[in-house]
Amino acid sequence: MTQTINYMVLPVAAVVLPAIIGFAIFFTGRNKKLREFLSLIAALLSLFFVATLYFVLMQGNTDICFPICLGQDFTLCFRADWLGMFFAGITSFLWLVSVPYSLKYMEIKSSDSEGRFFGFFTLSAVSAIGVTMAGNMLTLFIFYELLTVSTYPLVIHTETPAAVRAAKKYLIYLLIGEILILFAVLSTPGFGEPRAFSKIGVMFPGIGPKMLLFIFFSYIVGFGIKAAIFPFSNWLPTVSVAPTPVTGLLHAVAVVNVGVYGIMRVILNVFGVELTRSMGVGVVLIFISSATIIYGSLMALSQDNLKKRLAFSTVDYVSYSILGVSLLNPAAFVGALLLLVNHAFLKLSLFFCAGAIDIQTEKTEVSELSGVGCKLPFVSTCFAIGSLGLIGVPLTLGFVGKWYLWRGPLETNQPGVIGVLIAGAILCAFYLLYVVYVLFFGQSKVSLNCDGKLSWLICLPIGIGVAGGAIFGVFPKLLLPLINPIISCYFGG
Amino acid sequence: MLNSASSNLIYIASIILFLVGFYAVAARPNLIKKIIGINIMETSVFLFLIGIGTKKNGAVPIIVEGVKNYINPLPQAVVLMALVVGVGTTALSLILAVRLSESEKEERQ
Amino acid sequence: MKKMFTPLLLTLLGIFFLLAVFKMPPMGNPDNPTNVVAAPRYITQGPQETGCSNLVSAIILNYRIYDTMGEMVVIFGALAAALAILGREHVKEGLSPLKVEPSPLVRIMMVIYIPFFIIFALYVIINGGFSVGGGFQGGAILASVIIIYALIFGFDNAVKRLPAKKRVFFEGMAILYFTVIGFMSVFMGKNFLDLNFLGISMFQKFLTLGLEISIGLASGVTIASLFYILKKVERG
Amino acid sequence: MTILTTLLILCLIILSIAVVLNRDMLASIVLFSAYGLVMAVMWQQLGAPMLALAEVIIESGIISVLFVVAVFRTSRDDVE
Amino acid sequence: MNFVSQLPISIVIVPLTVAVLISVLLSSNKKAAFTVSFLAMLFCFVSALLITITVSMKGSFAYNVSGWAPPWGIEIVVDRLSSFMVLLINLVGLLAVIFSKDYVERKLDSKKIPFYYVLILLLLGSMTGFVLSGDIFNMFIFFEALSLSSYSLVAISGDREALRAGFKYLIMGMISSLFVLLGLGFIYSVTGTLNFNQIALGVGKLSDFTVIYTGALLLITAFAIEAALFPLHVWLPQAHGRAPAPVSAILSGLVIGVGIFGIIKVVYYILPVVYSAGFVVIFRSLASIGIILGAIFALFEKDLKVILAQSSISQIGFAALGVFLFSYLGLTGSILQILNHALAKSALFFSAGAIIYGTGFKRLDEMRGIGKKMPITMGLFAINLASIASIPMTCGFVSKYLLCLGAIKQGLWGLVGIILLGSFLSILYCVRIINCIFFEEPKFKVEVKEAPLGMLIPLGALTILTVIFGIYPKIAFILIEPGVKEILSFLR
Repeated sequence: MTQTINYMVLPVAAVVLPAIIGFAIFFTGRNKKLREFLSLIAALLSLFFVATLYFVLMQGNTDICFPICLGQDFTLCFRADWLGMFFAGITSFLWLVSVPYSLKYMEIKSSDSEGRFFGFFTLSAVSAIGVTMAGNMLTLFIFYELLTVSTYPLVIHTETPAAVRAAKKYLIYLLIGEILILFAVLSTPGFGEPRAFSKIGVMFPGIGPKMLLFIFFSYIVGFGIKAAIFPFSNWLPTVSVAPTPVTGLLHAVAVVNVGVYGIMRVILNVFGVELTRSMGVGVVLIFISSATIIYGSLMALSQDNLKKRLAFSTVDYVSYSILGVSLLNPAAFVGALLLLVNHAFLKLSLFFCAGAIDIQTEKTEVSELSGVGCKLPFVSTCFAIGSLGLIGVPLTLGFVGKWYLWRGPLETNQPGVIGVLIAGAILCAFYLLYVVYVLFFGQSKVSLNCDGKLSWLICLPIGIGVAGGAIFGVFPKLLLPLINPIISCYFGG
Repeated sequence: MLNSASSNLIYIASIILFLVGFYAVAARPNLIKKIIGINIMETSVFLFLIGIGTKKNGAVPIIVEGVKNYINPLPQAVVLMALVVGVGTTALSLILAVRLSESEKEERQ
Repeated sequence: MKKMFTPLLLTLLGIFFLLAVFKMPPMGNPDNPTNVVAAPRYITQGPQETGCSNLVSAIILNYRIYDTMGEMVVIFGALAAALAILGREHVKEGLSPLKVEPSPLVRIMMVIYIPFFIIFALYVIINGGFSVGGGFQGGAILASVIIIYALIFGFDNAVKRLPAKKRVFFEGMAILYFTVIGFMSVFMGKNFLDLNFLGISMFQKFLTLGLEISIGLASGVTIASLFYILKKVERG
Repeated sequence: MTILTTLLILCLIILSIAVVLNRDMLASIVLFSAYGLVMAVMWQQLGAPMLALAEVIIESGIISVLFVVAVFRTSRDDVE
Repeated sequence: MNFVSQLPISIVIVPLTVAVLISVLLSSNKKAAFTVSFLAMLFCFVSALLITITVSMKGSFAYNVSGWAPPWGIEIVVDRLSSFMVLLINLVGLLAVIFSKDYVERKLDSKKIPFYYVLILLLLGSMTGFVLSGDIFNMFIFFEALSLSSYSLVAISGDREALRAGFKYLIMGMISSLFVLLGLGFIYSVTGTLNFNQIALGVGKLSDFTVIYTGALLLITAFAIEAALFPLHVWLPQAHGRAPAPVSAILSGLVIGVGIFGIIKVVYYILPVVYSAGFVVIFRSLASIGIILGAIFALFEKDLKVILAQSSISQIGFAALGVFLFSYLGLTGSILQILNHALAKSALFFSAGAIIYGTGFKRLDEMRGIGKKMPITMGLFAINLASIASIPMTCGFVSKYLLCLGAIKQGLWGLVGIILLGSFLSILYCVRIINCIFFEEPKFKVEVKEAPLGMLIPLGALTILTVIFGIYPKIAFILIEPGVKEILSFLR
């Protein structure tokens, strides 16, 4: 009995304890050492809990659920299943990776209100994990909105007019999405009951097909705004004015992944694969995500600011995963998950590289970076490897993921999608390799005032990110045991 | 209709008075005139309440030997108390009006 | 806009009221609900239960005495608000001459009349329970006496006769009296303000008389103070 | 409905309109106290002598005096 | 039980009597005035707590003042809802009295201070009496006392704007109290009684509902003026913006909530056959317009306290909307909204008062970056703004959530849209304030320091309650639910 209690409480602890630490960070004030210590501890705690939960899941306890009843139709529920834990794992691991980087970065870019920054940084990471731990749509929504609210001060942190404008844009985009989601959640039957997530999705008694479509699309648009799908993707490049750790961890990993996660939950758990197929909305999703891929790549190609370019490539890359989900096909789904992992690791390290270059040379435009490669060899090399991984050359995770993703349209013979994939890959190669080319082979017009020495706190996260991408690329089997249960759960087989 | 109108003449009169007072409050500029309008409304409402309390050939509600049929005293009590309340509010509003107009005079100077 | 708005509003209100008025039970009809539901008990048992042959006083001073207390609170609140906004009237040293000196005739008549006025006021106060009259009317007469005195013999003179220090006690007295007998009845195990908490009708009559007097004095003096405050205002 | 009541009603309405429309505040206050007197008579007719007494003292006595004082301290004419 | 049964009357009488005592004995001693009024409010708060606990355990009870049963005497009804409101009133009142000490010391001239406390006590006591009374005319009397003291508290500072605001409020308020009187006349003329339960019985026997509709509409209009519902809100922004900060906290947190409470009583006890009533639609649409307009005005105001006042209009519109949904969820949501608004808005006005106390700043652009100078005050301020903006984990989210859910369950999609849009707009104006206070460089010259402890304690207490009710709303549900069920049982 005590055994069950123990692991039932785990999902709550994984959210609550780091959150408490995050609140504590606000009051550290001048005490820098304590702040760094607390930030690390929070990240370590959540990673520890997530690892423990994985261990518990491995043992075959499928149903780890902790409902907190607060009233009629108002039940918070924390739950750990394979899909959620997959995202939680990515987020918590990369959070831990990015903590030392952000500490160093903020130290270099000295600002007076670091307590605020790290407090909200921890809180937003925690709420991103909370979304993945949510056991019903209500809890999911609550943490989703908390994520938005707690990232707002991070975006606006530099307090420059550009930052204020960006933050307002960010907030308005995401709030509109949340209102749609709230509406959809409230009109979903049984959204607030303890075990609202089931394999086959919830029943919609007495809701006409039109209403059903409306609910579905308000879900999709609501989550899609966070995942930066095509018409609503402009906020993502704009918020790249934020400090690099924020752009790296939150807007390349946590926030967009949460968006994709929400879409997966809606399709797999709320509506269920069968109902989604029968509604025939997969085509629309495929169209939207393909449009996003093309749009994102073209915009990325036209950007000169490095971080903006990377942000648009995020827009491009995340919708590969949405495409993989919306094909409603197990192989493509595997591809989607693999590409998510790949993107998370590599995009994080790419952003960190951009930040390192910015620290060393105060250069943010691609055209100014010519010849940085010889000055900052390590960073530039990591950038090159990361770009190759994202493009998906063989022996990288990108290759494996795309290979799985290709099988989807081949099985369901949708040649248009194949075309989109080819085009996307080519464009991706262009806009990333151009940067690499400039880094290494562009002759340096301006003399760069920088020494090659970077603090290991900066280099280590970059290295880990790239190494992760590479390792998983060589041994994709390391990830399959985490993915197969999800497939067998939702696609049966 | 007409029959009830003739029997409810008091009510109609009080409604008319109420509207007249309301006009004074809404449309007259002078503060004191507004307060007078409120007083007219007040008395009209009292008239209405007393009219509710009346009773055909009922005696004044003061017990006298040998009289059985008295007017219902409750509305009169209500009106009496409301009258007292009205005095208080009227005095307060006059004081506010005086203070306000004096400060506006200061403003003009 | 406003010129158009007001008549429109008035007509709407008028129609709204008249519609209701035509539907109301005919006036003075003996079997109206007003005469059937609660009234008979007041009329039949009122005198025995309260000891007031004047039914209106019976209701004010016994059945709905809580309302009377609230009404006293309102009067007192008006005074407190006046004091907060304008402050007490202040008397200059040495009597300030009136703008218009009234003719000696008026002064002499007033000197003769005022005692009778006061006696009449006391009569109305004390007699409220049994005939036309009552605490509040008497108090109002008292207040008008004070106002007349102030108008004719000069404001400062009147204030000197009844200075603020003395008035303060009267102003609060009614509510304090209510509270005291109310909590007495509570301590006797009855409900709040149950005048008959001893079960002796004579004592109840006595308390009622005390109520009349306190209400009368309090309201009279309060109205007088309001008049003073309104007459003399210290700026700012 | 006696003739007297009807007359009183008419008188009341006319007086109130006069009070409202009169430009001179002092005059309208005097009219108002007259209105109070008529109202008192009306209530006496309806069988409420106590209220009539109170009305006479309050409306046409004290409140009118307060009004006069207030008018002398504010403005005497009522124009836009 | 006997002891507790005497508490409801004493909780009304004690503040009034203490007010009289202050003005009679202590009219020149402001320290003693503060102490006495603080003790009185402490007593009231403790006994309100006792009443609430007793009622939630033993169920509601009635108390006949002066021993006469209705319809002859006056009845004090202590049911779950009124005891809840009483607890709220006395809690916020106690905190406001504590807050006032430092504030009035600096902002009011010392001759007025004792009478300030007198008026505060009168206001709180008459509010309690209004909420507890089960008799329309008694309600009217306390309504008069309540509004009288609020006018004078608005105008007490004596500067021109405050006087104008107070006079406007006074005219509206006197008309509203006349409406109450007229309406109870109509109701009395067909039911023959003034007691709420008796009226509820009598209305059932009626054949023709015109008169009762008229009376109920008049009462609703009157209480709507007090609660500042949409077309009748014109007095509110100035009055709440110009009053002293603790007074605005009471007015904005409690008085308009009490107005909504009055509307609830009238609607559910007196109004017959609501479902056939077409004007429910009118009321709903008016409340929706109020929600939207208040939020939009709040977006464009300059003065911080006026912004808060405008947002009060919008927030109280939510509560009114919940009342006119006539469903369990709607009513619960609106009462939770009253609770949330009382807590959060009072705390917001407290912190605005703390800014005014420390720096004298009133306009928003004067106080750029003040969050860096007084972090504790402004941090609490931010939490309460989050509650107004209905961010999850605060009380505001729960109430709006329930309202939205109720609207969806009844299939009123338009109202759903209105509620969502309203909360969106409220987030916008809250973000505007937050940006201005936290994310801008301080420009002001004056040297600013943290608010004194006497101001931080009430602020902190309210904020803690907001967060507790937001994280664990079950407490509020336990208090409210049976009361809501009781009231819904009156619905015809």
